[in-house]
Amino acid sequence: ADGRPPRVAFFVNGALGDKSFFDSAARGLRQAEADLHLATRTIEGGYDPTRWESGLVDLADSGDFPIIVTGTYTMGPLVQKVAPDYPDVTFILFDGVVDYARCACGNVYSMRFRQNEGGYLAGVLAAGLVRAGTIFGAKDVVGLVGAMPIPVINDFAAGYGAGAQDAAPGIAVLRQFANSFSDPATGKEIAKAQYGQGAGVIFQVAGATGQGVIEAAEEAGRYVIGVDSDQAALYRASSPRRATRILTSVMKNVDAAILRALRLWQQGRLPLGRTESLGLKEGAIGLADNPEAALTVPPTVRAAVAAARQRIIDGTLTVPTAFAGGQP
Amino acid sequence: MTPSREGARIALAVGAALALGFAVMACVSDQPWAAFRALLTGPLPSVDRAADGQVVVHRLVRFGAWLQDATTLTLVGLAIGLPFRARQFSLGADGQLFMGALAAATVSLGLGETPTALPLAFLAAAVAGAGWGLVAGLLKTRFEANEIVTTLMLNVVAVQVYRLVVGRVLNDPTAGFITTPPLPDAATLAPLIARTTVTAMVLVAPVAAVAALFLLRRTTLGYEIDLAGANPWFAIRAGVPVARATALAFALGGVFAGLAGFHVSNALLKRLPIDLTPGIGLEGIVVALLARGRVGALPLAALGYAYLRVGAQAMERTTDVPREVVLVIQALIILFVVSDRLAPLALGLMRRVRTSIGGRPA
Amino acid sequence: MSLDLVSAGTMAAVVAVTTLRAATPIVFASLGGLISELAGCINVALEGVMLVAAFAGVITSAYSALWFPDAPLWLHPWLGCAVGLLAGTALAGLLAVFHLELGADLIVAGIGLNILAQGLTVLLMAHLTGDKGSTASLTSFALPSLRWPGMGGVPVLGVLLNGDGDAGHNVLVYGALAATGWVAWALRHTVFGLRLRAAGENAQAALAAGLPVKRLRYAGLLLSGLLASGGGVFLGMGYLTLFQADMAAGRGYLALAAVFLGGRRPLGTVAAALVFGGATVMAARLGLLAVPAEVVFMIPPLVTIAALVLVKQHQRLAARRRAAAGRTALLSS
Amino acid sequence: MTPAIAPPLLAIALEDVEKRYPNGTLANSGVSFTVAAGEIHALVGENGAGKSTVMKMLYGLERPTAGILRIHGRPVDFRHPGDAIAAGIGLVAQHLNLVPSLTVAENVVLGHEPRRIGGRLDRAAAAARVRELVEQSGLAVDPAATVAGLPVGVRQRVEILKVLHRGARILLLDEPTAVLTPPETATLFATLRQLANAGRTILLITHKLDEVKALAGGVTVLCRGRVTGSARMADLDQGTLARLMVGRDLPPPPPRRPAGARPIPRVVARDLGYVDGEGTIRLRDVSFDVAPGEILGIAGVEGNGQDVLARLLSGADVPSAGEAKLDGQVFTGLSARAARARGVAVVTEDRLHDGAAPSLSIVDNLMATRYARPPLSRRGLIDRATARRWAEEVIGGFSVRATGPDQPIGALSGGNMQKLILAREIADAPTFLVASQPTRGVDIAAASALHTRLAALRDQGAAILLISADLDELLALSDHIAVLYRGRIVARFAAGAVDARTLGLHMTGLGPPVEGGGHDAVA
Ligand SMILES: Nc1ncnc2c1ncn2[C@@H]1O[C@H](COP(=O)(O)OP(=O)(O)OP(=O)(O)O)[C@@H](O)[C@H]1O
Ligand SMILES: Nc1ncnc2c1ncn2[C@@H]1O[C@H](COP(=O)(O)OP(=O)(O)OP(=O)(O)O)[C@@H](O)[C@H]1O
Ligand SMILES: [Mg+2]
Ligand SMILES: [Mg+2]
Repeated sequence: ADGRPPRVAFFVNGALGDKSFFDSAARGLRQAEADLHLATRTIEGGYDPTRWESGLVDLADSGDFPIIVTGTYTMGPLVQKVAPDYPDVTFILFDGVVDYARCACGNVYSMRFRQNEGGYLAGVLAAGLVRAGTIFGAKDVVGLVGAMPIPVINDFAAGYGAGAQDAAPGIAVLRQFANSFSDPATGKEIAKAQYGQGAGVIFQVAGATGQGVIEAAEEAGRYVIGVDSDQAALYRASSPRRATRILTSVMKNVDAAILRALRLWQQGRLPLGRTESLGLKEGAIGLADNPEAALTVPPTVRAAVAAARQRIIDGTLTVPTAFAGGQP
Repeated sequence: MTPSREGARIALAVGAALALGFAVMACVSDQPWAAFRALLTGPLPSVDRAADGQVVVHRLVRFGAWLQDATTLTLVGLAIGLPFRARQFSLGADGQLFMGALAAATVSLGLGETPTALPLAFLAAAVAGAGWGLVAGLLKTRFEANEIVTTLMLNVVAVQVYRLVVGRVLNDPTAGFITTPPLPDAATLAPLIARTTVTAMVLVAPVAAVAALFLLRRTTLGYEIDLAGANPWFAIRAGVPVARATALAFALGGVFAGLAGFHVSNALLKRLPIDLTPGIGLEGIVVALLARGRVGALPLAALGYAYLRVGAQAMERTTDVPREVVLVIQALIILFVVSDRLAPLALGLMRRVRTSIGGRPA
Repeated sequence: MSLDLVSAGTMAAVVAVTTLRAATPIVFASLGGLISELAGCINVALEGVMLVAAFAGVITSAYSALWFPDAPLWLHPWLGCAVGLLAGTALAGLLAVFHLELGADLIVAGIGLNILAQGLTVLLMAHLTGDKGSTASLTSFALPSLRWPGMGGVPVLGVLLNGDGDAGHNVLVYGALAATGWVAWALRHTVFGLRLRAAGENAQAALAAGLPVKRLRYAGLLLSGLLASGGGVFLGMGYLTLFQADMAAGRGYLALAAVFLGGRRPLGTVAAALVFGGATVMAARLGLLAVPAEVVFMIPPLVTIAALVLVKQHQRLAARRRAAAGRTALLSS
Repeated sequence: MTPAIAPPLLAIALEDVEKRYPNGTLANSGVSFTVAAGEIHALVGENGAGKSTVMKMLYGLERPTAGILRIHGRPVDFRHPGDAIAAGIGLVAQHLNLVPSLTVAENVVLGHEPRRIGGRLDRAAAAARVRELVEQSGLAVDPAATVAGLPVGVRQRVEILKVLHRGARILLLDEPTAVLTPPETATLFATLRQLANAGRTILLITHKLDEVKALAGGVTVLCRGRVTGSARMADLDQGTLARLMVGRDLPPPPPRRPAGARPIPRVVARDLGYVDGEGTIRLRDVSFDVAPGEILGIAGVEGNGQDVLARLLSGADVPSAGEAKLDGQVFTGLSARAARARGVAVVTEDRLHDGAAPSLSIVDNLMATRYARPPLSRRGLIDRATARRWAEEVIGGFSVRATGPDQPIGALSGGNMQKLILAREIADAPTFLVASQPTRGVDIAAASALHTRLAALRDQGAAILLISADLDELLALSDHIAVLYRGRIVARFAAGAVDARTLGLHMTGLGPPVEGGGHDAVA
């Protein structure tokens, strides 16, 4: 009203720099700043969970931010607790939900992602490529390196396993967790072990840990599928050789989703008080295009991926999920 | 050193650290003054007068965060400080805290909505922390295993046990992240101040410090711990049960770390996520050493240190100063405050400069 | 049968070389920790030293390529290595100044410097690359690997000499072996080693013997920084080819534990470091089985504790046996 | 005024030297004295008089806060022992300064090591050098032995070899004989005389007047940081010297218990033996009786089992063979706590190591053996007020020079600390007191006070085992004396039936076989 742009706070329950999830969200906010003329501020809450609640309350209580963006399932209960106290503040919760039945959360909009659909496509691609027999030294094995066995990552994995089995029945799917989002050395060690067991392609769902997986792929001369943002783009300039080893990345377009939500909010059309589920159909999940690796993938495999994508969008294929009660 | 001189020394050190921190801020920030103000006044609530003349208190939450932080720090500081009296350098507060939190949550979830849940969870946390501390104590007294190593290693074990139990036994599959179900209301503490996380635990911390002080000054066990720390060979010849006192010092320290775990689980988070408060034990060491091993000074050191931590967070939230600068300033304060000779050196230098200026023949 | 033997041998060789690789940073840091510990200064800042060294090494190698595009390619990693070593050593020097000149408690100062390193590296990284996570957007270099030619087909030896990927071992892996030998030799056989140990064990006596105790402690801490920096540089320019926030991931503290587990002796320390390295490898490999990762991660600390207990128990039994023999002699005479 | 330039013949000259420690203690004030080149000069004075401080300044361990130090006429400002060593000064400090894990040879050459190319230590040359020094000085040591395992007497020799290795022209010796036995002392003195004759200057601190008499050419007396007298020995008699040091006449030594019918022994030890963790037999077949009101003296060269005996009799170690009874009840093998409960008390030989907690207050140190019982504590709660009151009483009653009961005991001089330790040990009126080296390093006035206390305890009916390297003390106080050699009792004497020379022979294993080395014959 006073002519200054509305201020948006983005509360990170951790730190930026994960190369995937939070960084992608931060990108979305920067985009919003440019496109929607909002003033945004990103606050890193650090890794101590006892400080998140007070951090969130502090933002809401300050009165400076009419809108607060935050993410992950971990923050769901906190938003649920804080939001009713601050009805004038709008909360956008991504990749997490509040229980609308149990709280007066009319000021909360939450969105969840059907990452299992992306995982499925990754599985089809990986298994198809391995079965095509063009990867030197690979056996009938694909791998997955996860950061931690949390539901979101298990969801990727569930889709990945199903996709691999559907594309290449009987293929072995290795799955292992590094127990950390930020230990690339361990990621590399695990990936080396999986490549050593003949994995042709590894899907890494491990945040910064995954960078070790990508290095291992380069060293082993095998392939890797990135996650959350286009990770080939990250290396395209700095180490092109590495970029060619990244077949694609399963995009979880948190940035686009947040941008969309903020735009809707500006237009007064944000569906507050409910959860939206976003997947392939909504364009929130997808595969990144990596021209360097495109030559590696035979047309038949590409066709299979495209077909699977279409069936999911059409609703003729339901991908298994790791979330209890199924993905909405 | 007398308390007032010690106070002056600390003030000087903190001042120097802040000055250096300001220089760092000026390099990375467009609004160094605002940042500096946020750092210094951050933990205090802001009092405004609304249009209708009513007084509105904003940001009480920061004040709460300060007290909450000081509570945890006092408790982990005690966990380090007690074994320290027996000249044992325990780094084990982390592990004991995890065990305490785990025990408190397990008991709370097991008992459910019963009135006994709260006291029993409190007790369980204390016992679990003490037990985990006692392990390190017995390893030291029975096997002479270096306590720095064993406590570090026991921390790793405790964290993994914690993750195993939270992830595979207590896990709430409907949560969407790895966590226990919410603890029953009967087992948790309600905030004393609305919209903050300040609970009755804020009173427990000073009581704990007084109890520790009483234990050390007034009980035979405390005397034994002091003597075992000051000169174990002498203590043994004098007939003091040194091994028992040393092991108990670890266990008693563990009680406080366990209570810090209770604070985290049943007062702050009210459920336990798989990743918990990393490295708080190290902060406990810092607080214990800032207090120079004096238990009575511990709550003060904790309050001071927590003030700066919360001020730093406030600075980060309200200005463009990034999180890492906060870490840098925190590190500078630690370094400067423990540098005993810094103040005398600086004063001596100043004096020399002054005499060299004033002493020159006119 | 013989094929089984070969594959079992290859398997063992793979485990051996991965262990060595995973242990290399810990070996470097623990040797550093040992030297300063023997000089009477426990170095808690190993973690921060590794971090700073890794950061400075990676950044320098990347910027070297930008600033000196015409320089030969092999130069950049070595320049990075040199600056990394220098930076890590400088951090250890800072610890020395705070402790020896300003009277700061070593352990707290060490913790403080670890926090400082954590903050500064990310701050500078964000400043230089606009990225707080890692330097993946920079072209940084790895130090070269040494590959023995003509070993390609040789079954077990090939893996042992040239690694599981047949690319050879990184020079710093050899560097760790050399450092082990040097430290063990220097501590035992040189005048410097003698003086360092004397200053650490009884500073009063060393001082009275006219030794410059303070200078020796400086030397111990700086050397410890140099060695730990070797580990840090390997993390960023050998093990991985990037810098990642907090990439030391507790290895500095493990190294400190290795010093004590190894009985404050060089070979024991390195053996303990290898155990820690082996444990992370084992965790990575066992993770493929049904064992929960948490259980696997409990193995190294439990092994450490068990080792401490068993060593003591062994000493005690030996003493008891000797005493019993002496008692027989006493009673029979 | 002192002349601006000292005559070149003076090896050491102090001119109006003042030393104030950072905590405010004025340890030396206006100290001036000189030592001629080639002289053996004694520095004497009561505990805390500032003697060691003089040595520390001359060796660069402390810097004077005012005044001038001259070495061979030239003013010096040592910042570091390295400077003093370079100026040809060597110090054998009061508390031995060796690195335990190193060998004798390594300790001796430390700081001035023979090298081989590449900075390598030349161990062979170091050992050869030590052998050479041993030959020159007659101080026997094994260059390859690790210092940790050596008895104190041998360590003292290593310290002296260290100084000789540097070729020091000026030797500073701070109470070097406190831990030596008469034969060792004799050897040392011979060496010192030989060194002085060869032109080296020796400054020696001692509390033993006969040593001053035997060795020194000149003497300087310090009292509370000031020089109260400086003289040629030739001009002094022992009484004058003692008065100078103490400021008053000493009381006569306490009278011995009148010989009479011997009561039933209070302490009966039979066949005590001990084997350590290395399997070495440290003590064997030790038997003795001590009657109430009797002092049994134990003589022996350091390292012949006295320390083990004291530990066995005070519950610190369990005997490998034999047992000892107190009033008919076995008390060996019990814990230290249990032994104390039976009425055993102990003054340990190294007061800083296991006789006190130097960093704690006087009260806390006094409480250590009685804190667990009324009146000092009830039901686990300590009564601090009572403890303080008691400590004040003790400080007054034993004339301890201290600022108050809260002063850290480590800040007291050795004699005062020792008074407090004895006060603590006799507070519960023990029936058996094991006193090891109760007056080691203590000045004569304090030693005399301690002797009076021991005699008083004896007269109350306690049995006392007195272990001492000071033969005069043993001869003055003991009713019987047994000599320990290589872990056995090799000789026993009644008081008055033996002199120091004979004891010394037995202590070094050279004595003629003595009748009645058996069990019951204690006299
Ligand atoms: N480092 C120190 N700091 C403060 N005061 C000290 C220090 N060393 C000695 N003093 C004090 O200085 C005085 C002189 O001490 P010094 O050691 O010179 O005495 P001394 O004559 O050697 O006594 P002793 O016969 O007991 O060895 C004493 O009062 C002592 O408490
Ligand atoms: N830093 C110090 N502060 C205060 N007093 C000290 C300090 N260092 C030494 N002293 C005291 O100075 C006095 C003289 O010290 P010194 O080292 O000569 O030994 P001592 O124990 O007094 O010797 P002795 O065996 O002759 O009785 C002692 O009382 C000692 O405790
Ligand atoms: Mg002295
Ligand atoms: Mg003395």
